[in-house]
Amino acid sequence: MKQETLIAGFGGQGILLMGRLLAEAAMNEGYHATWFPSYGPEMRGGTANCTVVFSDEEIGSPIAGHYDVVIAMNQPSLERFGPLVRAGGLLLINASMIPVAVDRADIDVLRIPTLEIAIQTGNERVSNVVMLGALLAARPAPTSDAYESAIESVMGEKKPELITANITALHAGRKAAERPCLTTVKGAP
Amino acid sequence: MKQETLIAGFGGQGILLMGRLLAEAAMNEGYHATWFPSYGPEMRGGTANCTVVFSDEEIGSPIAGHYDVVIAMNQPSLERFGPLVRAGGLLLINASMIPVAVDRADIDVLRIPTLEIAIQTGNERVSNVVMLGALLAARPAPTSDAYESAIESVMGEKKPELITANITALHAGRKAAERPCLTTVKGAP
Amino acid sequence: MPRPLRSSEKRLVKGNEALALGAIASGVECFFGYPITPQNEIPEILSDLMPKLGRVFLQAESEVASINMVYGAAAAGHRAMTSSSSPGISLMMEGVSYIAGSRLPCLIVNVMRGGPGLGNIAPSQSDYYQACKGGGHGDYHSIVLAPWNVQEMFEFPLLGFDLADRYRMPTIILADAVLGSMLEPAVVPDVFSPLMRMEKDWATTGRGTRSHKNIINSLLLDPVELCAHNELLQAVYREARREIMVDQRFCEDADYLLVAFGIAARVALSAIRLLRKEGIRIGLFRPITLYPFPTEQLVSAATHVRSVFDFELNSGQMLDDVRLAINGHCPVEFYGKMGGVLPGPEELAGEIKKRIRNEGDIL
Amino acid sequence: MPRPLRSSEKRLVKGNEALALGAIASGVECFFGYPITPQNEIPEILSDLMPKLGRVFLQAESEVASINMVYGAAAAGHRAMTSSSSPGISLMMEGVSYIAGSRLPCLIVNVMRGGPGLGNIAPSQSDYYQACKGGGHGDYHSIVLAPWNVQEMFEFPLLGFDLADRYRMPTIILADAVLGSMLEPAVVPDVFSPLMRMEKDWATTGRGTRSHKNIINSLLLDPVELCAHNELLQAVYREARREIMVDQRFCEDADYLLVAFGIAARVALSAIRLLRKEGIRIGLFRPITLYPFPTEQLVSAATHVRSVFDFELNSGQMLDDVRLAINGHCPVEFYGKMGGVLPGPEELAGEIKKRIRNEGDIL
Amino acid sequence: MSAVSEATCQEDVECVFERPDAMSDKPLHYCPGCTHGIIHRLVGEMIDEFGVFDRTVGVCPVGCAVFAYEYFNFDSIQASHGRAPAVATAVKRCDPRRFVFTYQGDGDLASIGMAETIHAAARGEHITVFFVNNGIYGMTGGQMAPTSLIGQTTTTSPAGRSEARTGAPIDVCKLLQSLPGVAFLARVPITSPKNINTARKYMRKAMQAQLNNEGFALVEFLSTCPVQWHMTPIDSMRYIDSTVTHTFPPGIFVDRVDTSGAPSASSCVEKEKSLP
Amino acid sequence: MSAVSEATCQEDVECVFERPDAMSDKPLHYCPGCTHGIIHRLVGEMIDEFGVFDRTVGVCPVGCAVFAYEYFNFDSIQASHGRAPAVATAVKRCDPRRFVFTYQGDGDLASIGMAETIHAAARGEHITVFFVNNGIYGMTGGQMAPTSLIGQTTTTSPAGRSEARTGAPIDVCKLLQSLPGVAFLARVPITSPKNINTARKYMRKAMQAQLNNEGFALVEFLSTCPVQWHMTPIDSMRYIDSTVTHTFPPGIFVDRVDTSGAPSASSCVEKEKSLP
Amino acid sequence: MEPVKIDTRRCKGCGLCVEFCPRHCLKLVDELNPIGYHPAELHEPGACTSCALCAEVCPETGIEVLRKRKKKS
Amino acid sequence: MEPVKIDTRRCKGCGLCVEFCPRHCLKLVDELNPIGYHPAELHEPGACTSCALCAEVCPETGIEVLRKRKKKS
Ligand SMILES: Cc1ncc(C[n+]2csc(CCOP(=O)(O)OP(=O)(O)O)c2C)c(N)n1
Ligand SMILES: Cc1ncc(C[n+]2csc(CCOP(=O)(O)OP(=O)(O)O)c2C)c(N)n1
Ligand code: SF4
Ligand code: SF4
Ligand code: SF4
Ligand code: SF4
Ligand code: SF4
Ligand code: SF4
Ligand SMILES: [Mg+2]
Ligand SMILES: [Mg+2]
Repeated sequence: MKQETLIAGFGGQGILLMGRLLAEAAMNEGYHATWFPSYGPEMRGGTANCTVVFSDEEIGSPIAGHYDVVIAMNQPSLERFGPLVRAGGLLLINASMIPVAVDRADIDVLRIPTLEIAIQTGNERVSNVVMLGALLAARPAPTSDAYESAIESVMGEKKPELITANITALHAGRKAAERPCLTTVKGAP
Repeated sequence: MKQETLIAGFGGQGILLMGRLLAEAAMNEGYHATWFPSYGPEMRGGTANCTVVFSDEEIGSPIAGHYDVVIAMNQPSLERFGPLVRAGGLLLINASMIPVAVDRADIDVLRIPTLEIAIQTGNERVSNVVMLGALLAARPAPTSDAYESAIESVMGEKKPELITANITALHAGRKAAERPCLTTVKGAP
Repeated sequence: MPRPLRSSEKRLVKGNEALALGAIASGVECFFGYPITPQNEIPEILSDLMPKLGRVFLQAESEVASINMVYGAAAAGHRAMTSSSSPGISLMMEGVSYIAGSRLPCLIVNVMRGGPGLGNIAPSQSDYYQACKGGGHGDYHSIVLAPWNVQEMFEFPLLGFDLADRYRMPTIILADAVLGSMLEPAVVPDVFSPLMRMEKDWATTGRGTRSHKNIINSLLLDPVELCAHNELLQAVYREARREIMVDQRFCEDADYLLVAFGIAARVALSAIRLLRKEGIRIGLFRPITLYPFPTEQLVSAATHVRSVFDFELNSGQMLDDVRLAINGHCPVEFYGKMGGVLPGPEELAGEIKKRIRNEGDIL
Repeated sequence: MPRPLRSSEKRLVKGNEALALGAIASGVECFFGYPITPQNEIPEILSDLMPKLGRVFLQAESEVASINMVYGAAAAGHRAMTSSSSPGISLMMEGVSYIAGSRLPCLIVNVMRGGPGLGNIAPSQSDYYQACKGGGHGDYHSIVLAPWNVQEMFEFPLLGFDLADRYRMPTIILADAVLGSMLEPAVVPDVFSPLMRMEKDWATTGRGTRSHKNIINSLLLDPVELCAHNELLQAVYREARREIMVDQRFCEDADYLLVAFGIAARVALSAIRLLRKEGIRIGLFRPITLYPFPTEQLVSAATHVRSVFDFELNSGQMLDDVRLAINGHCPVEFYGKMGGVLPGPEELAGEIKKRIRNEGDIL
Repeated sequence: MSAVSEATCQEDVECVFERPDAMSDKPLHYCPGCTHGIIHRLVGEMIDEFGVFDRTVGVCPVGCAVFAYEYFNFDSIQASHGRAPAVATAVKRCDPRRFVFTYQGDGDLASIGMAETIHAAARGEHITVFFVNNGIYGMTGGQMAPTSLIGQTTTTSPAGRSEARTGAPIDVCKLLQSLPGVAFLARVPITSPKNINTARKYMRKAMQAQLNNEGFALVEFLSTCPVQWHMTPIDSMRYIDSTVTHTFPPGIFVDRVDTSGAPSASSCVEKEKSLP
Repeated sequence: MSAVSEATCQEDVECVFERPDAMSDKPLHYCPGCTHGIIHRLVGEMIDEFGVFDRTVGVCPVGCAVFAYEYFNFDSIQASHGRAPAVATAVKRCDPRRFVFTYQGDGDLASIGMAETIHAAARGEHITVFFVNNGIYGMTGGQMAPTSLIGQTTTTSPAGRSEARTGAPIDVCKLLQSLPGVAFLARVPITSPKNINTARKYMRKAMQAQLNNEGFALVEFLSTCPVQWHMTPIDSMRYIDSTVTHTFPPGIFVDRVDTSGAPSASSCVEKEKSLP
Repeated sequence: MEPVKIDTRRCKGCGLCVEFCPRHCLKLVDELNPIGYHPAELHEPGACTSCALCAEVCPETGIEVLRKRKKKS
Repeated sequence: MEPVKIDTRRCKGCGLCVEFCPRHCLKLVDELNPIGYHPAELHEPGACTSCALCAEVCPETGIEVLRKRKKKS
């Protein structure tokens, strides 16, 4: 079992945190895990992405040329990384920011209106964790528990009050992804 | 024909100039020639020495481990470089500064009271050229003419009035060396 | 005391953080450095922890000042370190040469980035020559350690200081932008034991009741003395060969050897797994000490292989040392990317297969 | 105009003086440097002549400033140079990496002295690694020229600038304390021809009527771009191999080859004369371009020899390149002295005879 | 923006504000509200106003403004960290007809580049320095600068800058003031349209100093770094006015510029202190 | 000299002047009449007088004084060119009980080491700097220093130093004066027994500043370089008094030293200007 | 004529123009622009005097200001 | 008792002591010392007041000055 995931978007969208939570959750579940970020020159804005690898074997490369999962939080990221999803892989699209469709028959594509869902949960800044919920729905590991304790330990370090909001967002995202009709509500071409 | 000469003494004794004149004289006579200086950290005083090589062949090394001629202008130089004269070579000793004797039977040793001779010529600062005169007497090349034109071109660059004084000194040194009785006038142990 | 850490239990740690905590655990007494990406977490963490532990943290005005502060602190007998990335390290070359010439132990961390010039902040290994061959003037060397995971980022400061002290020479930890920025589970200590200062009888601590004065100095005007001093240095470097460390995987039955260090060795390990799945018997030879280089170890690992592949994130710098070791015994092939591009395992595996095929040497 | 020089007639010239006059003859437009022994005559002479010729001389506040001034002047399209000695050159490593990364031509003179650290002011060749392998960060190279007499000290600035301009990379002249300080007859020019400024369409001269702006820069944040840029650099370095220069003497019938550069090659030549007198057929292989290194030339010169000797005034730095070229084809022996000791020809000849005898290989 | 301008600025309508010709259309990479962008535009305006576009060579620093060359249309050189004054010195000396300026941050100019700054000033190099003091290392993520205020929390002074440990903030204008090679030296906060206009006046002098061959000229801008200060852009400006200016009083420190005809700015620091 | 002293300084005879204990017997390598030697002796006297011998670490420069460690009996470090303040900073910070001083020439301190000097002063490092300004690069053979006088002929200013080309000489005391981290700052010519005694007073303050943890202290000595100035030792001293002091006025520039009890030197530069 | 042209693709929603407009004619919109910010908009064109203070403080040089010509020049 | 002891092996004949002796008791001798200089000598011991100004200015720390003790301390 090995999964190579790439998460990409604007700086400020909480991209790196998503990766961190995924890696932490994988570790909580006993996997070897690595997280590696990269960003543009801007301190705010600009692009940001990170690669998360988890595996039951010692991890060699923390980066990859192709991915089992790509999460595109904005359009440039979709354009750049969408083609790099392996056949049989998963592409998660942030429908709130990306109007265009993707036609690859060899992979699963889920469009999640993360912003709208986040607003529904009462906190527009948790779109990123909404998206993680979708990943949770679409892939067997890590488990919900592993994500929750990841959220607890990562958020707990800084602002404990955020834990509930994020766990709510996680499950809202999961539910949305389980009802795929919902996932194309907006902006489908 | 190749001659490797080392000239050594205090800084301030005109050591480097002696070497320069010898190299220039050798060049004037059509030899390949090199001159290489080395000195201690002091700007004034301290030790100074230089190696002059001339040869009718293109010169390889501008330095040597042993020498055909060593000119010792003070005692530390004699101690350090005296033993490096090749068998059959020549050791010129500045008797004005060096009281001790040398007993090497395999080389020629000449003791020249350079200061006294220089004073006799009326200029106590030309001891170095007096010593060159002794070298001129003891070795066939370069010739007297070559030395004289070396003195002219080197001194001429800076102070033309020194030319006469130095040519006088050269010949005073040459004469002294031709009368070896004179060369041990002072400080022989 | 710094925030307590969960003991002997793995947690996700960033490479730079692990290095900073490893430095503290190694008993570093003082840190002098100047900000530069991608190693900023190191000074940032130390700026917090060092004063709390009663140790010295100082952000220097430049890398030139940093390395000269390290020189001063090391001269006075302290475990002293600095950390920077490629352009900043280049500014330290005169200082490193002085440190090596004066036989001072210290730790220098280079979290390498793409060069030359300002380049970029992506992972690179293009300072191998500088670190291993002597980027400064003169015949000197540093011990060069190449970690490949976050756990080693934590452990190598202690190892590095111990070696530096044993041989009285600088140690360089050569990491890169990936190792510095990546998170990985690692065991980091619970508590930091109090400082144990080593007695260094040569150090300029202030004379105290010592019977003689100590001088730290690399000036030896007399060539014969400086030559003797250099011979001593060379003897020390020969001595230090006993500290050579290598990591070898899948080498027993290998027909091919893949040589790589640091982060490149991890890509190599993944590529090897891919290749082995296709039945290609290839092993990994990972030098951990880049200087002294594991020449004899490589010779024996390569005795029975058909060819050796060298993979680096540069134009082929360690390649010199690999080829010098192999010395014509078998073909040595190189693959590398420069400027911060980190090829994936598939790419590397594909390249190796192609070369094997080209050689008509496919099994 | 500077003082008139006797034309095409040999006169006794000091190496540093020859280099300074050669720089002027090469059309150098500006000199930036900081005093250091044993190269002080170079800035001293240029401080006198450059202003008289309407060119720029500036004593910089440091070597760091010097190399960055060279960077600026070269960026703006001028023939720019600096000169220093080992410790000063170490301080320039970041700047040299920037210059190479930005593809700027310039001339850097290193009159090497004993190291490491402050060392001494005696002749040495221990900055070979730094010059040839890249003392700064990143995958870059400079053209490295090694003169061996005063005449070449005069001629190599022009050669160096021409090569630098042709390949848009820095040229380093690697001399040493002997070459800098010795006097030797050499031909130096009568008059200095007026400056001929080259048009450099990439230079930041000020935009004038050009249709596009020029940028001088080594920053390429995107790894793919920086990688492509590095590949361009490597391609240029391969191109530059066509400029390789070697001096071979007594090689036709040689049973042994003695490899040496710069001043060491002169000692080698004298030693060869001694050895030949004793019937030992040994030839001299003197790389003039140290980078690019004459690998193919050495391979063919060594095809029929029994063994190769390498003689350097260091711990064996060019030795790597010699061994990489020979690649196990025949034994490679090394003799060297560090710290400013310059062995005489007898010593070197004796050492070679001893090694030949040890090999049981005496003729 | 010229396309827009051509279409709209015609007939009965005139443009009262548009991007200077010296600036390119490339969007800036700075964080929202960062005043680097305003200072860039002022530089562009100056180049236009003095008509030196074709002979200008800009020297960019290492710092957030490292990409400044992207935003201008004239020739530029990207200098190594702190060495822009050395680079500019050479560019100017090799051809004094050029107009040469550096654009440098406080880490660049006052920390690693201190020697190059002082020496260029001491030699009276005919260059113009635009010095963007935001009291922090912006680009590398908010470390302490020599100009960070006492008590300021940064990533390398997490407990607030301590005067006992790191000394007082370095006042570059005060430091350079004693050097006879300096022709013009002034400080201005970029915190309001009024101050931006003052900046313009100082910059004109600093340009003129070079064109008159009068010596080294430097304008220090108190600039915001909303991201590393953890403040909104507007609060950042207020913070400069309310706090930063106590440590770094604005005004003219040296003025030896001959602006014959044009009214010369006051050469007294005290008078200028009343800026908002 | 202690052997002599023991033999002679006894009974009815007393030694009124002998070599300080902190100094070794090694003959100095300086040129005849070079005042480096006098300043060395003053340093030795201070170390004796303050009783800090066993905790002193001296930091030597690159310059004629590179061998200073040979002439003292306490521990010393030979720093790379210009970096002595950085070296001293680390030695002091790692153990504040030490007494740490640097001894630096003008090329070392004011040219290549400018950044390290300013930053050590700005941080208020608790170190003492003995700054030997002889207006030239002595060791390397008489090149121009940043402190060379206008018109001074040196090997790299063969036509005399030109202000237009190289700026005015750098006045280090004036430059550092504005930094709050500086506790003591003074300049004194080494040109007569009287001035040597003034030097002693300043040095005491500069020692005390460190022992009181008051900050950075620097004494600048106007020192002769007879050889590179091409003057006799005595003419060199006269030249300082008659000429050098016009460019570099002696006196105290900063004095924040608490010498409770001891009479404190005047803190006014003007008053001190009347030195010979 | 719109007196103020805001380049909404460059605008980073910093709010400086909004703050410094003496006539309070500007505001940030709710929608995100393609680079992820809430750009500024002239919501009271009538009140605008073309004083250009908004443009003066815009760090993106993202505002162009027009004005009716008073007399033919 | 010679009030002034000059270490003639260290003396470099710079003449500073000669110049600054208020009683003109010192001079440089004609002979060279082993390091090649004409060293200073106390030629008027009687005039010497043990004021130590000569020692104060000697760059070689080559002068030691003695004085008759006034009273037992
Ligand atoms: C030699 C070197 N050291 C350090 C760095 C890393 N670095 C990049 S920008 C910077 C500081 C930027 O601060 P400042 O000059 O104040 O500019 P700002 O970003 O605040 O505008 C540093 C230290 C570098 N690129 N090169
Ligand atoms: C990095 C470096 N640059 C240059 C030198 C050469 N150098 C040795 S001493 C010196 C200058 C000495 O002048 P100063 O500091 O004024 O001391 P002085 O000899 O006049 O007492 C220089 C440039 C060096 N050793 N190292
Ligand atoms: S980090 Fe600060 S200085 Fe840099 S662009 Fe962002 S706000 Fe501006
Ligand atoms: S060169 Fe000058 S400073 Fe150096 S020892 Fe000689 S006189 Fe003194
Ligand atoms: S031009 Fe003036 S009034 Fe109009 S929007 Fe801008 S700031 Fe407001
Ligand atoms: S000032 Fe410029 S960037 Fe900021 S909100 Fe207004 S238009 Fe947008
Ligand atoms: S002690 Fe005074 S009087 Fe005696 S020799 Fe010395 S200076 Fe002259
Ligand atoms: S001052 Fe000292 S060195 Fe000079 S002459 Fe007198 S005793 Fe000799
Ligand atoms: Mg800043
Ligand atoms: Mg000096």
